[in-house]
Amino acid sequence: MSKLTMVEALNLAMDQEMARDKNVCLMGEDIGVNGGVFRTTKDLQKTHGEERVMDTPLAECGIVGTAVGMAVYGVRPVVEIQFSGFTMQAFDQIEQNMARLRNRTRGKYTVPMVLRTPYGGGIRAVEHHSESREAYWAHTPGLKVVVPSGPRNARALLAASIRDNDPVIFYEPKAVYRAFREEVPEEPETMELGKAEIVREGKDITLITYGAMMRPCKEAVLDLAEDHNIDVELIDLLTISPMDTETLAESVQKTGHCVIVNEGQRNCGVAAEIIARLNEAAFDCLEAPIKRITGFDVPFPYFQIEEHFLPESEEIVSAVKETLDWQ
Amino acid sequence: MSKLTMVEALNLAMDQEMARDKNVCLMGEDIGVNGGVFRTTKDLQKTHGEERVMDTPLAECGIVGTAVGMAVYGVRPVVEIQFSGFTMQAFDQIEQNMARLRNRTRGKYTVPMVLRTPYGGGIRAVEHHSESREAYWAHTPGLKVVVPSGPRNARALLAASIRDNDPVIFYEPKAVYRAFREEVPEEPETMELGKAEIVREGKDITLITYGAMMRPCKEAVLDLAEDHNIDVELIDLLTISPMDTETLAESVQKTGHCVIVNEGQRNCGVAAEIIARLNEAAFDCLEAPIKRITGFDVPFPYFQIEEHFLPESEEIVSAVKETLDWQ
Amino acid sequence: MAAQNQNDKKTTSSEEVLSPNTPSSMNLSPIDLGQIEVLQILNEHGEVDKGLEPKLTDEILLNTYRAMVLGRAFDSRMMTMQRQGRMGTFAPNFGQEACIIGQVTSLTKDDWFAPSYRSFGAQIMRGWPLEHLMRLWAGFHDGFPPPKDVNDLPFSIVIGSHVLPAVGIGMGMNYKKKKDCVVVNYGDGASSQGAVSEALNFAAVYKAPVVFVCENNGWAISTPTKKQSANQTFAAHGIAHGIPCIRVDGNDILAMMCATKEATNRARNGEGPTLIEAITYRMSLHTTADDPTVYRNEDEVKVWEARCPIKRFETYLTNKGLLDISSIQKTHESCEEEVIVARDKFYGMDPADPTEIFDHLYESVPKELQLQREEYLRRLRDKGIDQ
Amino acid sequence: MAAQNQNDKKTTSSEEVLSPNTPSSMNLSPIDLGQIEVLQILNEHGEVDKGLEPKLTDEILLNTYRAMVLGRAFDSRMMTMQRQGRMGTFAPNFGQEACIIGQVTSLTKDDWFAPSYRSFGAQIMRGWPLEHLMRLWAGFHDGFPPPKDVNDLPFSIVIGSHVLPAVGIGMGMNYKKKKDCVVVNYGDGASSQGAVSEALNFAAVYKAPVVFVCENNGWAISTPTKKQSANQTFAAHGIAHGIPCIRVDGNDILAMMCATKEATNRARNGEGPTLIEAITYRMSLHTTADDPTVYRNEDEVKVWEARCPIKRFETYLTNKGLLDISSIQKTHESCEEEVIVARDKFYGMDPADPTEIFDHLYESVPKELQLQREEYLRRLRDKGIDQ
Ligand SMILES: Cc1ncc(C[n+]2csc(CCOP(=O)(O)OP(=O)(O)O)c2C)c(N)n1
Ligand SMILES: Cc1ncc(C[n+]2csc(CCOP(=O)(O)OP(=O)(O)O)c2C)c(N)n1
Ligand SMILES: [Mg+2]
Ligand SMILES: [Mg+2]
Repeated sequence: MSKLTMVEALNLAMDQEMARDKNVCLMGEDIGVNGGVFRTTKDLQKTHGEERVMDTPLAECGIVGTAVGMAVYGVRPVVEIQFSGFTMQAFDQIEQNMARLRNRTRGKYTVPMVLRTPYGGGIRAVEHHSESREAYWAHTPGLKVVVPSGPRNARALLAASIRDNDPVIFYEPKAVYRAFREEVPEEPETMELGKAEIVREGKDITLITYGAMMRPCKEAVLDLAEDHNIDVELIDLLTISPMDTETLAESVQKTGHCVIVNEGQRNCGVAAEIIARLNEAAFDCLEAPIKRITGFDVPFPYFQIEEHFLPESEEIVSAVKETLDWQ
Repeated sequence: MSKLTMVEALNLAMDQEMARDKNVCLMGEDIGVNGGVFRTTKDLQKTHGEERVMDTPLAECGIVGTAVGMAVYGVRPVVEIQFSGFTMQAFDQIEQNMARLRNRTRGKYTVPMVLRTPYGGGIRAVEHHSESREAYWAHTPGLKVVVPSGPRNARALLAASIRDNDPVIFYEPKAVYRAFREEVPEEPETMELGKAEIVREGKDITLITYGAMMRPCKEAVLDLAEDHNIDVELIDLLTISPMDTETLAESVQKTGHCVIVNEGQRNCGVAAEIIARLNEAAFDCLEAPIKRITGFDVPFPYFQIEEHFLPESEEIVSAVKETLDWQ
Repeated sequence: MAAQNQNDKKTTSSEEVLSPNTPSSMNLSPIDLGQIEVLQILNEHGEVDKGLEPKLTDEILLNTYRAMVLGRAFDSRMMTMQRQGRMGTFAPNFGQEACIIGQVTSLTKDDWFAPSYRSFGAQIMRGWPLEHLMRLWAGFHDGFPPPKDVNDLPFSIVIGSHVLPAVGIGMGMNYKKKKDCVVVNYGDGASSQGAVSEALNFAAVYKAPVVFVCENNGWAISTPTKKQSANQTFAAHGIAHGIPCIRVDGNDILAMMCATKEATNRARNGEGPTLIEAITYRMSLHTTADDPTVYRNEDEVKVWEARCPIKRFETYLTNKGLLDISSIQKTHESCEEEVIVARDKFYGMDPADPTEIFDHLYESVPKELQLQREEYLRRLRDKGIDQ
Repeated sequence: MAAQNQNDKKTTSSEEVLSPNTPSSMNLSPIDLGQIEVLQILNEHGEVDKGLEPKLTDEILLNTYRAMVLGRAFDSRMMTMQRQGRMGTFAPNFGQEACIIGQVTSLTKDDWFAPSYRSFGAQIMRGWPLEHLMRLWAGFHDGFPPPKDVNDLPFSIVIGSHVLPAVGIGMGMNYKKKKDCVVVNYGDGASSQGAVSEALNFAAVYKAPVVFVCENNGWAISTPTKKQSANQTFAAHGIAHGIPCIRVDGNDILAMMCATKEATNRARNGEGPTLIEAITYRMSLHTTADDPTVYRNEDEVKVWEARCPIKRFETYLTNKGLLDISSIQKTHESCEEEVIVARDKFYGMDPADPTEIFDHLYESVPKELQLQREEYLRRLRDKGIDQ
């Protein structure tokens, strides 16, 4: 066991998966000698060679499209897109081939690839560098969408995604990259995709979130317990799609109240989908409207004011209290 | 007044707007001599000349990206993307420039353009030709998303979209293109964007839909009235984003019940967003879970079996009855 | 007669000095781009250029001939079936038989073929049963995946979208140290897609064993090549990315076979990609949903009738003593018959299974989707469809 | 010394016959692609090629010189401010001053400039106040829109994403029958983006008055040009689309000015786009978030130090009698001072207004968004931020 940052944990996962399976390879801009702009692939080219850690030309569509072909041929590419905002450049290949080629060939070909990309705000980056558009991918049939929240689950989920035979969008909360360290076991570890995790059991209200928003939510939960005597059940979604509705529904059936926090834009976002599912699965237990605290339906603002765009714990505390007080 | 199909009505709108404003121009693949693959721009090149009705190279990203530049320069391009599935090719330009350039320049530059594209299934087309991905655009801040349901509102909404100073995604239900005729006044007519229309008032339940799904919904409403004595309030959304929450909420506050029908995929789709809003705006009036009948979270199937993928009136009837019977 | 590499000529002398990241000095001499050659072996009259004539066995020549005739027979039959309302929208290949067949004759089973939608002639050669292709065009899910031992991508309907995956397959061959190669085709229209440009670049950078066949058939639906590009030749796209390129008379089966053969050889030898621009002509409709009389002059079609790839090859084979009037007629008849047999088989096949739409998206159906599947099955049951 | 049009030479003879949609005969002669020339007027030692030397007024020469020095002064100051934690991530332009300044000297106020993020030198010339650019890099919303009379696109951070809109602006000029033009720049890395290829194609097809400046500075972050492309020159991208192209010594201000001047003339005359590949070098970091010692050899940087565009120009102007040691020093000092004044102005400017994020997305804030805006303002109030 050693204490790793999320960046180091992701690096460990890739290193070990490459050692385990010689078909696993990495592709992306500046991931080789430079180790990626966030150093997530640091030293992996040194260890595994240039043929397995491929610096690519500056073309996201090209990266994803060729990775699809490699995957069809039996290689298992793990692609890095430098910032999630640039996945737009590859949208066609993601939607038309990566997500669909298995279906188009009724399973004759599979696309076992992972598209890793840092998402979200909070690091004072320039425009187009703070996007959270996981809802695009959740709305795209054929993809799995995974969002870790800490070093340990990041490592285990990435390893699982690499081993998965379906295409995975792996959305890394860059605000968490170096935010804290966690014990990460040295032996390879995986976590089942498609399972939400109850991070803290509670009886009063269900708080659902994922990725970088886990931190303000955890703060809020502590605050609510200590200062307001409110017992929150905190759920980390981990896989956005396919969604673990069961775990969410059971929780809300128990608590009767729910708040959802995510930083992506609101309209047709992930929070809307959760509400729709709970409306179906827990309608008769709901004692108050489900509240969503999300990014607003404007582009992520420039960094002087980005902090105000991102949900913070105070607001989560208020939302929880309001939901419980609702009548 | 003459009885026009939706294709003819759209043609009329473009013809008249081009006559009204010499800055309005058309761009797209095969829209000139050929009049578009659906003949929507038939004869417009003859009338308005090659410089104003521009056949483009086969590159959707190029079409949208150059249209953005033209719009910034004061031209008002109405772009046709041959099928909505091919908007994926232009996703980056739509998300990064068309939707955002106004915001990026704090209004110094505007992007008064319309992206017209036929969407949806039901015409036995080949793969990638039946997509309904309006949720992508609703999730993208800076766009307006408009979906007409019949010849008359198609004409009025397209004219309004062309005059609007913001970028509009104009999603045309191709299954309706030639499905029926409607009286369309000869004089230019517009309709305010951002307003839903109560197509039929009713007291028992609210049925919300748009585009091609209006037809099975109308059938269902008739059926429900005649055979089941159920009085449905039918709402045509018309503008998907920004959404007219008020009209929807008022209706559901009145009826206490709601069913939503759309053919796009379910996960993070438009129906989810409507449910989330009604959960907030009409929670205490809701007497049953809101039901959504949508496309499934799989790619639109090949045409031998496409009819089964699309919601039909029988199912809408059942959903309405189930919702009213819920306890 | 070679697919000519513009770069090979001068890389030695100028690459180091011109690349600014090895900036020992700044070379001021102009870069000579060389020429793009045009290959024709069999001219419009079926006369062969003896100097270029390939040595092919009679068997290969006759098989290739039959494949072209079969392609055309399939084409006509599909048009008929479509007009009878028994087939979906269909994209004919009439007049492009040399181009489509010639590009796959040098492929083995281990090689890959990544076709656009107008490629049934080649798909037949690659081992797709005719009735399987009929299922495809008739909108059955089981028509899309290639047959068991056939390494083809499903044909691409989104213009240019298959070219990057095709290059990826070539990169996979390099990764796995295989000596195989990929042929990918796309149209003059598709050349305008940025993704195709990216594909050329990736192939060149990674020396992927890929043969790009740009089928320049004059039109992209109603858009003539002149409106598609200001250039004289789509082969010049190769020049942009340092890929050797050649123009080929796409109605000359011998030229198509030779050019592709040489390009696949280069690929297998680790010399990387080649771009072949095949100049041909779409004699018929774009698809059965199209009406070319709206946008093009029939005179143009007449000019190209005289360049028919099949007649030209028949003349050549007749001159060689391999064909005569009666064997030509027999070939046409037997192909026609083969297509009819396939058609009848197709008509006798099972109806589509509507339940399958959830089954192939993921390795196993996720629980979430299982629920939707049940909902869907209920819908079918309510409609009286039992599985 | 001309931006050379490969096509002009032969369109007359071959275009009709080679375009398959006017297929009167099939031309078999090879296409000669010609040469891509390299333009240098001032060599590394500041020696001028008399035959090519442009006739520029002393005023223009000295203004241009000062702009280069000012750019460098701004550059250094921004680096310092960033290191002090008073500036956001910043992309220096150190060593590329001739390239960035030379590409805009022939533009008028009515022309447009569409820059990438490494273009502050040109933005200053175009009329952006220094403190405005500081606001931009410091993450203020008001830093992004160009000043009132300046026809620039906001700089592009998504690689290559501004090139298509730039071409659209040129198409708009044609539409409105204006005789103006657009200069758009992008990097060697950006050349790999399919959207850039599409932009070249659209510009060529519509004869848009656009000058493309491909700034080949050897690197795209850690990726050397060799890994970016298998080609010898990015100018060849022009060849693919029938666009005249030329390579220019991008550290030679006279060459940059002349090449751009000629290209803008062509554009204004309705002759369409030109592609200029400017060969230069990124002497400094990619951005302040980058550490080039990880991936490149410092020797290479040294080689390029000797090619400094500013020193070279100083030598030339000194030889011409327009500068001497003291006026050189004075220029540097006055530029430094100008930057300091701007810095202080910047430091004194208002803090960011957090409320504005809803105000500029649509012409008027839709009712829906108004509700979100209220929610957001409540959030701000709860945090004790009053507006
Ligand atoms: C991305 C995309 N855009 C548009 C279309 C519609 N479309 C189908 S075929 C075609 C023309 C293709 O022309 P070309 O590439 O020359 O191939 P050809 O049909 O001539 O064989 C178009 C525009 C499409 N299928 N995909
Ligand atoms: C679409 C996109 N992909 C990746 C990036 C990240 N990125 C920023 S600059 C850069 C390199 C650009 O290189 P080049 O075009 O040569 O310009 P230079 O920085 O050398 O001026 C990369 C990869 C981006 N901003 N946009
Ligand atoms: Mg074509
Ligand atoms: Mg560069």
